[in-house]
Parts: sequence; structure tokens; C-alpha cells
Amino acid sequence: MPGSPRPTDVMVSCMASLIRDGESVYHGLTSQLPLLAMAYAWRRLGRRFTWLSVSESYMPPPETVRVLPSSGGPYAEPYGAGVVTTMDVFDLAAQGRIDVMFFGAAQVDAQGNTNLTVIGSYERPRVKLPGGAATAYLFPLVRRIILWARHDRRTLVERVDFITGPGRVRVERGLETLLCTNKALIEFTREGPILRALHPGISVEEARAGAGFDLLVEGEPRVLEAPDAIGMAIIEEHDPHGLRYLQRYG
Amino acid sequence: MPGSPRPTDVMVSCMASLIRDGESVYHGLTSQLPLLAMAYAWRRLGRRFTWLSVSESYMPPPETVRVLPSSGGPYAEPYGAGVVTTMDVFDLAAQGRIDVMFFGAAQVDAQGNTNLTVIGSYERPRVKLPGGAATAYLFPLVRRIILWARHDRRTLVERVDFITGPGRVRVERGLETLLCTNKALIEFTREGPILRALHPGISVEEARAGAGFDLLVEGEPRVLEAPDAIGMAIIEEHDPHGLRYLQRYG
Amino acid sequence: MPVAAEKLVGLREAVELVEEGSTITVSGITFSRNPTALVAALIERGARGLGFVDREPGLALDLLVAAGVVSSVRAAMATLELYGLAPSVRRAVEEGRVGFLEDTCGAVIAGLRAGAYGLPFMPVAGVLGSQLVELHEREDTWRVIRDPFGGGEVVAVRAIRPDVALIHAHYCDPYGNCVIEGPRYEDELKIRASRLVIVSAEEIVDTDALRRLPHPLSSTSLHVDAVVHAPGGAWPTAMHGRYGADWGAIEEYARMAREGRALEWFSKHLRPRLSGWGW
Amino acid sequence: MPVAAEKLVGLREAVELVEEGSTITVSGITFSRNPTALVAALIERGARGLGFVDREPGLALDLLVAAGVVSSVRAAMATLELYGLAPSVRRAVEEGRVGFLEDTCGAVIAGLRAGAYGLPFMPVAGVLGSQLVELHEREDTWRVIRDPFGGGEVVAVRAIRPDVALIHAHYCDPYGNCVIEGPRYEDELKIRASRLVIVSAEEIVDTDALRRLPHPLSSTSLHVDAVVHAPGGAWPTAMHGRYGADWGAIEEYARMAREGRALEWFSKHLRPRLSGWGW
Repeated sequence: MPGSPRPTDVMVSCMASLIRDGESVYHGLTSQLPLLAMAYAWRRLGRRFTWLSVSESYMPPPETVRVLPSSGGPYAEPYGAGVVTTMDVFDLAAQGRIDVMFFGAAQVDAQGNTNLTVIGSYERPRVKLPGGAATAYLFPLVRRIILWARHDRRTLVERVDFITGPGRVRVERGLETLLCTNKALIEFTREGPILRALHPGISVEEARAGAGFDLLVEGEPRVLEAPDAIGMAIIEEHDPHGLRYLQRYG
Repeated sequence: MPGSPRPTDVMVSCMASLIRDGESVYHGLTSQLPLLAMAYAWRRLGRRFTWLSVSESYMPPPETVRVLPSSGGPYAEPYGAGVVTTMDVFDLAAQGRIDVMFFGAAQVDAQGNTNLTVIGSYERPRVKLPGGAATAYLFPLVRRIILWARHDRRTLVERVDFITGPGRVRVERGLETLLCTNKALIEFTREGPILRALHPGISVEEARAGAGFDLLVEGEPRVLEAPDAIGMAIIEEHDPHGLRYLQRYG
Repeated sequence: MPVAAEKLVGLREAVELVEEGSTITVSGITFSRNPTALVAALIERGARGLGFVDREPGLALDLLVAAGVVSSVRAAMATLELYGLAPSVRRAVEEGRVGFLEDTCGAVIAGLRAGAYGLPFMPVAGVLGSQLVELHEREDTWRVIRDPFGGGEVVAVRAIRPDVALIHAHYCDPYGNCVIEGPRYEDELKIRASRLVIVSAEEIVDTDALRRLPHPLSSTSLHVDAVVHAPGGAWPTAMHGRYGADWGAIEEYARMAREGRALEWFSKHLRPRLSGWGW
Repeated sequence: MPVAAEKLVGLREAVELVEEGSTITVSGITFSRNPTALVAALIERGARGLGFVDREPGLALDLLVAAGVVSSVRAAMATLELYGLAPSVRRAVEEGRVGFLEDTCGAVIAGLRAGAYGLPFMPVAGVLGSQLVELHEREDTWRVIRDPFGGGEVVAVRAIRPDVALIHAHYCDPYGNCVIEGPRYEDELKIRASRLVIVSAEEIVDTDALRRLPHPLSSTSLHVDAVVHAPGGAWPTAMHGRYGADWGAIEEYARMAREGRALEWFSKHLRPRLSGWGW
């Protein structure tokens, strides 16, 4: 019997639901949740897309994908239809041919800017974060960026301490920027961040209280579909040891 | 019994003698003579160098090399130790790590400039030549360039009709530029073109008469060594059908 | 961009994708891995007035020019090697029927890299001092700029983005995931720099045949628009590991092309092969 | 540049080539194909104060920082992935002992390309709008320039030319002709961009074993200065087609490094392996 969906699993299905048929989708390092979302989109939602990865394994049979402590090693997506390098994918991105990329963030602000660089000042860091990896490079280039982050006021801030990913550039250019948190789905728009959907059992007020910026609401936000038993079975097949919960999104 | 050496064969051994141990040596298209020179340098002169080619075949066993109508196809140097692309070699050249390159020329002038572009004006060509290929790119980059050309006043001119290869840049930078003709070996220097050596039986006067620019002479020019019987046997092994004579250098 | 859409089409369908006024590029060099099947189909279709860009083309270009398919050329060299100047190209340029912008290998590579990498331009080493610089500054394809980090003058090459790449590969799956073996020349860049990519292949294989290849794919389905099965599709040029150049046919081409009879050669040798490639 | 000189040396000799004050780069990413044997030898040698540049380093970098070998870092990300921030890097940077210039993947690739291609700089797409631009303009590693062909502003990245590349490969001949299988990351660029290249390999093979490979060599003898035989030389990181990451050892590393005991882990796990690699 698969377990009950936890907020982490709802994040996975939320991210998965944002992938559309025919798109080219890339995930990077420390991206266990995006990896699961891609597998979920393929297997549970029946989405068909081009699967690209920092592991340079291209179009692995989704059934064979496994969550490991690294989402970039050769054994997470071991049976790809060939090696396609990250350089190759990033060149496609520069040509505007990559549709979807996932990014984590330590801070996200009202404009969709993200910070993966530093808490405090760059010169005197309070916390030295891991760095944005491809964030700065890809933010102006990829059609749809799917962020994931914790839904609290330390993470969802009025202004990021450092603009690693220029969300403002994206919003200005009309590129889609969506954020899956452990409470909600937020979209960054010219009008501001809009609360698009909520995890089951989370209220608008709760979502607003957890954000350090104003969340716009248009009508009644949808309720995100939690993975059902089939969906949970799929997630657990890919992550039997529950490594996805280690990032403590609940 | 191998045949007697003809001027073409002396050109081959002349070019071969300019390759030194330890160098990186590349040849391009329509380079049947350089190909033979590289094989001759390796086998007859015992020179050991890194063999690179437009055919992208790296370090072929020199014994297996064959003269074909194309010096760029996969069967002229078929048993390379791997594929090394022209791009890779040209990047090494940009870093100053390619020592020797061969170039043909329809015209060569007193400064070592070469023309492979056009006879007449570019806009109204009397003869549209094949184009310089890598000439313009590599002239400022490669340590030693070995040119080959016909020794007559149509080819060795006071000024080329079009500067495809900027020999002047080479001379100014102290890069070596040598020309093997069917009569002589000429080096382009800051002082001007110097007659370094003559084919057997060719006089200084004859060499000077065949050049449209002044040839400097320092002392008595050397006489180039024609391939001996062993050398001719090697050349004929690589080119049993005498394709090397088709370019009519004699 | 459809993903798993099959792109396997006939030769006729494939070359119908080439729009009027396009600039094309081809795989291979002089007498190696030219996409002859695709070129033959383009000629048979009666395409006219296309542009052409490549580093060191040979047979394919001369044929295309002889047939009037190509009316402007940018290349570092156009040669039939030991068989002399490319006769149709030479004649057409000398008679002013075809424009020719001479380039140089390193700069063609730089331009294709910029195109493939999604960049507006790339610097290139060397070149300065050649009169080619004047030609290209006039065409606005090169600019001499200052290294922004203080290293002096350098030539910037504007991105080369051919409209169409015609590529002959060793094998390809129906989605456009292809593998070229042996010499690559700049074909993997051409695939990435071009807006529309047509791959003909010696063999069409299942995607499974590509799994666990130790080396990167030459193209992915994201790069390729149409796939054609054309065994022997580089003939009479050489195909690494499969067949050598047919020197008899090539020598005959060179002779006939010098006599202005390139199209006769086409009718005699290439046209009859079209049906074998499913025309 | 000696050609056919054998470059096969012991681990000790190899790392003695790394000069004081050098900036190094390493193969692989986070937990894949790190050149752990070479890194261990560098630590054992007692090297200090080196610079480090890479795209997405993990274990190797954290170890080098913990050991004081590296005192300044330029990278797009330094992470132990699911095991959290790279603890030694984080601590050293927060305490001001190690300088960290954050970069971004596309720009690291552009800089390595410029280095590998012998160019002073390369443009890079994206990036504009990120505060990283200010950092790099201050360091003079990036400049916002105008596209000379009128396309607007673009970031130019100064060539990255590491002094030393430490590369772990699948196989290599004694001359430095090496082959990497599976994911390449930017290792083939690192080999070409670096002034001195040390390759450790799972297998040392005859040159004949490389003949008729269908794909280009990862390095040639022209690129490589020293070759070391180090089977298992990426442990505990993964080696495509040969072995997976040793997650137990890596988890233990992460835990001990967080406690400031990274060097204890080194003594317990990596130092004992040095003799197996001929130290």
C-alpha cells in the first residue's frame, strides 16, 4: 500500500502538472523533486516531452529513473537514448528552444527574482549559499521556469538579498515563472505574484500569511490535486527510500 | 626498380626536410604533396611528429597512408589512432600550439603574401581561384608555414592580386615562411625573399629568372637532396599511380 | 516542438521543406560524406536561386551551381582537389551569374559556433592582415573590434545561421536522433546552427540501438525536422567505415563539368538512383 | 612539444607538476567522475593556497578547501546536493578564509570555450539582470558590451585558462590520448583550456586500442602533460559504466565535514587508497 501524499508529494504533482506535451524539459543538480515531477508527468499524467538532464542522459525510459542523493550522476537516469551534454542543452536554451527548467531558491521576491547566492551581503555573508548554478544564465532564456521553495516569510521575501535569478527580466519579457511551494502555486506576473492554487487544506489566509510579499488572488484559487494511490505508487517506485522528504518540505 | 626523382619528388623531400622532431604538423585539402612529405619525413628522414590532417585522422601509421584524388577523405589516412577534428586542431593553432602547416598558392609575392582567391579583381575575376581555405586564418598563427608553388613569373609575383594569406604579418612576427618550388627553396624574411637552396641542376640565375621579385642570395645556396632509390621506393609505395605528377610540377 | 513525432519522410517530402530564398549548408567536405541523395532531390525538384554556405565544399556545391539551384556562395574553398578548380562554380562566378563571398576556415567555424551556441557573434583568431577582412566588413559579416579586456584588435564574426542543413549520417532513429561516425568536420555545428535540419542516413534504427552509446549524439530530435532513409546517400563521395569515394564517377564528373555537361552527368548517374531512395 | 614521449608517471610525480599559486580545475560534477586520486595526492603532498575554477563541483572541492589546498574559488555552484551545502566551502567563505566568486553555468562554459578556442573572450547569452554581472565587472572577468552587429547588449566573458586540469578518464594511452565515456560535462573543454593537463585513467591502453574509434578523442598527446594509472580513481564519486557513487562514504563525508572533520575522513578513507595508486 502506498503512503498518503505529504506536502512534498503535492509539490511533485504540482510541478508535474506544469509540463505540457511536446515541450523540452531540463533538470539540474539537487533536483530530486523535479526528477520525480518529470517521471510523474510522463507516467501519471501521460505527458510526452523531451527529457533532458544535467546527468547528460537523454530520454531515459521514465520507469528506470531513480531518486539518488545526486540528481546529476550517471545512475539516476541510466538508460538514456544517448549522451546529450549540458552544453548542448544550454546552447538550445540560448536559441530559445528550451521550454521548461526547474530551479530551487533560498529566497524569492515579489518580482520573481531568486537568490541562491548569499544571505546577508556578498562581501560579508551570513550564510554562503551554494550558488545559482545555471539560474542567472537561464532566467532570461527559458520559456517557463518552475521554481520550488519553502512557503515561509524567510523564503518568500519582499526583496531578495541578492538577485541571482532576474525574475523581473522574465516578467517584463512575458516569460512564465511559476513557484510550487509546500502550500501553494504562485505565478509571477506584471501585476505581481498571483496565488494560482493551494495545497489541499491550505487557506488563502494561510498562504498569504506565509509570504513576505502581497499575494494577489483572482477569484477562488484552485485546489491542487494530491497524488492518488496510483500516483503515490509511482512516486514511491522512483523513491522507495523517501529521499524526497530529506529537504523537509513536509 | 623505383623511378628517377623528378622535380615533384624533390619538392616532396624538400618539404619533408623542413619538418622537425616533436612538432605538430597539419595538412589540408589538395595536399597530396604535403601528405607525401609527411610520410617521407617520417619514414625516410626518421622525423617523429604529431600527424594531424583535414581528414580528421590522427596519427595514422605512416606506412598506411595513400595518395588519392582527395587528401581529405577517410581512406587516405585510414588507420588513425582516433578522430581529431579540424576544429580541434585550429583551436590549438589559435593557442600557438601548431608548429607546421602547408599551403599551396596561385601567387606568392616578395613579402610572402599568398593569393588563392582571384586573378584579376575580386569583383571582376579573370580567374576565380578555389579560395584560401584556412590560409587567412592560420597565416598569423602557425609557427612555420611551408608553401609550395610553381617556380615561374606568373606565380612568383612582385605583388599578389589579392592578399589571401598575409605573409607580411608572419615576417613581422618572426614566424617562419618557406616556399618549396619546382626549382628552389625560398625563405621569406624581413630582409626579403632569400634563396636558401636549389633543386639539383638548377642555377641561381635560373631561379632568379623564374621569379617576379628579387631573390636574395647569401653565399652559395645549398643543393636540395633528391630522393634516393630508397626514398623513391617509399614515395612510390604511397603513390603507386603517380597522382603526384598530375599537378604538373615536373 | 513536437517530441516523439516521427519525422521519417520520403526524399521528395524532405526537400519540399526547403523554402524559396533559403540559404543551405551541406555535410562533409569535397569528396566525403556529401548529402548527395538530398542534393539530387533538390535538383530534381527544380529548386532555384538558393544561397549556400560551407567551409570546404566540393562535389555537392559544384553540382548545385551547375543545376542553377544555388546562386550565391560563401565558402573558404570550393575545389575538386586533384581534379582542379570546381568547374561549374568557377565558370558561374567568372560570368557573374553566381556571387561568391570567400571566407576562411577558422571564421566559418566561428560563425557556425555563434549560430549553434545562440550567440550574435564570435571572435576569431588569426585573419587580420588578409584582404578577406575588407570583403567581409563590406558585407557586414565580420567586424574588427577591440577585445573588451584590453588584448588588442580581433575579428568578430557574425553568427552563421543557415536556413537549411542537409546532412548525411551513419544512422538515425525516426525522431532525428542521429550518429555520425569518424570525421565530423563541422556537421554537428551545422545541425545546431541551422533553422531547418534534414538528415539522410545510411540506416534507420530504433532508438534502443542508441542507448548506452559512449559518445554524445550528433543530433537530437530537438534539432532535426525530417529524416530520410538513403543508403549509399553520399555516393559518389566517401562514407567513413562504409564505402570509399567512387573516383571513376568523380573523375567523369570533373571532366564533364569542365565541358559544361555537369547536368548530363547528373542525368546519367544520380537521377537513376533517386528511385532507389524512394523518390 | 614532444610527440611520442611517454607521459606515464606515478601519482606523486604527477601532482608535483602543480606549481605554487596555480589555479586548478577538476573533471566531473558534484558526485560524478571527480579526479579523487589526483586530489588525494595533492592533499597528501601538502599543496596550499591554490585557486579553483569549475562549473558545479562537489566532493573534490569541499575536500580541497577543507585541506587548505584551495584558497579561492570560482564556481557556479558548490553543493553536496541532498547532503546540503558544501560544508567546508561554506564555513571557509563565511569566515573569510576563502574567496568565492560566484559564476553561472553558461558563463563558465563561455569562458572555458574562449580558453579552449584560443580566444580572448566569448559572448554569453542570458545573464543580464543578475547581480552576478556587477561582481564580475568588478573582477574584470565579464564586461557588458554592445553586439558589433547591432543586436544590443551582451555579456562578454574573459577566457578562463586554468593553470592545471585534473581529469579522470575511462582510458588513456601512455602519450595522453584519452577517452571519456558517457557524460562529458565540460571536461573536454577543460583539457583544452588549461595550460597543464594531468589525466588519471581507469585503464592505460595501447594506442592501438584507440584506432577506429567512431568518436573524437577526448584529449590528444598535444593536450596532456602527464598520465597516471588510477583504477577506481574517482571513488567515492561515480564513474559512468564502471561504478556508482559510494553513498555510504559520501554521507559519512558530509556528516564529518559538517563537524569540521573532513580531514579525518580523508585519513580514514582516501589516504589508505593512495598506495594502491602507486603513491
